[in-house]
Amino acid sequence: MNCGEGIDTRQIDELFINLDPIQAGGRLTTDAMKAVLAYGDGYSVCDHCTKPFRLDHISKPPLAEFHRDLASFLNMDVARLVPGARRGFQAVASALVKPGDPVLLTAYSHYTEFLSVEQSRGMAFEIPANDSHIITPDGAAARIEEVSKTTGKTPALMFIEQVDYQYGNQHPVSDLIKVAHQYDIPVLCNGAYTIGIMDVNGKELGADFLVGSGHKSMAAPAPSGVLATTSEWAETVFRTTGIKGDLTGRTFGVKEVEMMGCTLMGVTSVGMMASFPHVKRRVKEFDAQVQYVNRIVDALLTIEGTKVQSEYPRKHTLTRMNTTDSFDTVARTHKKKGFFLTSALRERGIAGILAGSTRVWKFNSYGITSEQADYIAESFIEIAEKEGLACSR
Amino acid sequence: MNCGEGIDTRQIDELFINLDPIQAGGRLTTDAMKAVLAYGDGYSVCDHCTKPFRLDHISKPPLAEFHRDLASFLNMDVARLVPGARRGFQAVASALVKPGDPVLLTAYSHYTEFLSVEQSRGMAFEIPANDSHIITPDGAAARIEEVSKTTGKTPALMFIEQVDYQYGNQHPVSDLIKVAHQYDIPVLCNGAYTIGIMDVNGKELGADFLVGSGHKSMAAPAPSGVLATTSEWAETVFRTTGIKGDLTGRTFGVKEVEMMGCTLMGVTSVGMMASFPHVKRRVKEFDAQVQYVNRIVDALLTIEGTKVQSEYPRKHTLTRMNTTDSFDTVARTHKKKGFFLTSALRERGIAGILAGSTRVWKFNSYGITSEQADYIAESFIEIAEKEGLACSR
Amino acid sequence: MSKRSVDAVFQGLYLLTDIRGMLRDTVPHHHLSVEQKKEAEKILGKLEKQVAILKEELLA
Amino acid sequence: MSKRSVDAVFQGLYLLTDIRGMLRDTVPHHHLSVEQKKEAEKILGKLEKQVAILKEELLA
Repeated sequence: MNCGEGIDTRQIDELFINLDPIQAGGRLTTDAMKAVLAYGDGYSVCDHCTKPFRLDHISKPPLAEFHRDLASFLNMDVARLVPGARRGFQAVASALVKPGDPVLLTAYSHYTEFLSVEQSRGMAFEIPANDSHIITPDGAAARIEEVSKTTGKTPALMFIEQVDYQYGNQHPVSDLIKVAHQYDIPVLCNGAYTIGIMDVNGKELGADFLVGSGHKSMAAPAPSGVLATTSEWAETVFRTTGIKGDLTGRTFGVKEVEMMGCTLMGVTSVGMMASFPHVKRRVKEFDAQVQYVNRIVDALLTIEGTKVQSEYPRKHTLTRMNTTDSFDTVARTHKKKGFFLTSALRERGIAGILAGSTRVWKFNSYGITSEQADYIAESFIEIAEKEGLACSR
Repeated sequence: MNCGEGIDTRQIDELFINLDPIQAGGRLTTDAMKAVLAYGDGYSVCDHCTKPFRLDHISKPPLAEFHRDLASFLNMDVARLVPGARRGFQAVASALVKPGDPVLLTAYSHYTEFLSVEQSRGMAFEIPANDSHIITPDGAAARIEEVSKTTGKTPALMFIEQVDYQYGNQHPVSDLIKVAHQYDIPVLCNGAYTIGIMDVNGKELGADFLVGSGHKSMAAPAPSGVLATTSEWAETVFRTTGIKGDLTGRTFGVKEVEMMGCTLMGVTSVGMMASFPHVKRRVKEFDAQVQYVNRIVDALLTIEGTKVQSEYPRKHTLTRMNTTDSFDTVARTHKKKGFFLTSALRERGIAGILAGSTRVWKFNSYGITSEQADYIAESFIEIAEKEGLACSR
Repeated sequence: MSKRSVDAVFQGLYLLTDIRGMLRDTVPHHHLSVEQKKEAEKILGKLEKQVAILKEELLA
Repeated sequence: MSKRSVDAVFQGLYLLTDIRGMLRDTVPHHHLSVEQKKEAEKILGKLEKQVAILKEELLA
């Protein structure tokens, strides 16, 4: 069934339990689906845009209120919508990093954080992880000292992931920020995997900038996201335009330079906004989600040879497994080769793990029910047993 | 009827002929509406993303093909999707403009073009318009000479609007580009009001960069747009990342720096793509749209005191009227004041003109039928006659 | 204008979206609980009404 | 899983979207031509079928 020429209707989330690492938290709520169909047209939120003509001042639909609520939800002073977390990184790097400036990232920083540094012509330095795949305050302090010495400059900015995309591990953000602040380094906390899923308190963390992703963790369409900051830094990153038409004398009001003016003028902002009441509730229920993922991991660990590479017990639903000594031993002789596992899962109505993976793979169980958790756990064991792997349950 | 807490269902385009200057070309096709509801979830186009993991390589949904088709539709070598035309300006300015570089814009350049220059820390210089509100090659040549002399540098980039947002006038882009190229200045042609509405041929224009807006003129959700360029300039503006994790040795494949990696990972790209076959057809039918707008303007001009400020006969549907000496004379004594006109139009099922306008106002009749054109024309005259204005029909 | 038919279209779209949400909540087997069945019945009943309105408004 | 009910939901959404498109094409008065009425009748007929499928699948 097509929706437009050559475009197949997407039914993944109607037919399967979807464990895709990046999709789980971006699945729309039904309210967002309704909003998306009502506000699909370009510039659909601009019907009642009046002076001073900026997205975050529109009161119908209630975008102004939504902006204020977002800031307060994150316990930050000011928030803006951005076309994806990456555009939040870009705005902050563009405002703070000058060519040649050293910038700190971590061993688990996302590629888009690196790109924002590259675009600002900064120099990237990683803070290493420890053996448990955690970024530590000591590691950060040592790297700050070293980088400051070798470059002769204090880093202009430090990026840290609250939960990283590789292991789904929780890093000690608040302590890392304390270290950075001792050297007067502003910190951007990347909450792409936390904001909208877990309770995130910017002031408590001490973050100068908090960035979240609408399509990754806030049940919103792509591209969408949020950049929140303190009153202190808002003056820099949300500075309004000062440029002037040299002949016409035109100036451009309160448009913000790093935002490129208005950001999400339609379906994306309304989708985020429609999901927001649900998002506010669901962050309070994250503990249950953590229980469910641990139930799945525990089941996987009963399969001989299986390891969990993420911190364990799990504190987040994004999880990295290593089944080189279990499922991959089957793949070596199976007629479907590495595809046997994802194919067997699919037959059981479970999708979202990279097709063909049997060694190191990730899944994200965010948003499932207790029954679905049991079903997934049982399915993995069933597949393992069917293929003759020893299970210790 | 709400779609989410406190968000009213938007029904403007189901209930009214919508003449909103920025919305007319961004109204979705029914195919796009279907695509939007099927692909609303965050990262919905990433189900089948495989190596090298980049949006324009995804073949299901057919984004790779769509990228190629877009480039060929515009007769350019390479095209990328961007979150709005403004993000295309930003990418080009970021790649080409160094701090302190002079950049040429026009007296009618959009604020987002100025913001892109400001963000790159360039210096903005406007090319003046002539008395007919047209940017001329002579004006451009004179300004290039002057700016080069006073700044001691050849401008790094020139922005020109194919059709501007203030008057909806068509500017002699091809001749303007010839002038710029004589000075080796690359040119970005802003097609926000043309690409998706009129036939635009990049090579024929000689443009180095062509930028279009999905939500303004390509029947797509916001934020969306296209940045197309030549093979020559693609190496600069679509250069792939060279940054490296200094400890982990990580590199980031073929991700493009100025694109910040992938751009439109869901509803926005699929919406654009679903509308695209219709867009390809509708650009061939622009003449009819020009006839309709002229029918409306002609009717307005029969109302004594009414002037059209855009070039006339109209060559584009975006039109600027001056009714200071007609409708505004009514407003002075009307109990609804300046709101009488938009209110009378609304009673007749016509919306989209800035509420309260009776002096200088814009409308965009793009997308109407012949019958609707007659109805709009008749409505204006009817309102004028009802308020006692002399009409010469 | 027929505001009534426009409302019916949106109501219809929203009701089908509620059913869609229910199917999503119950993947992969779509076994509805007694309560969910009741809810689905209510929604589909309302949907039939919207279709009836559309017939009335558009085909008269 | 009930692929049939999922398909019916999407078909239903698409059919209502076709009606929505028709309403947009005919603003502000929504006077449908004879042909458009015929088309609307066909669409609404198909929509009724999808609703029937959903009842069959979900309420059984």
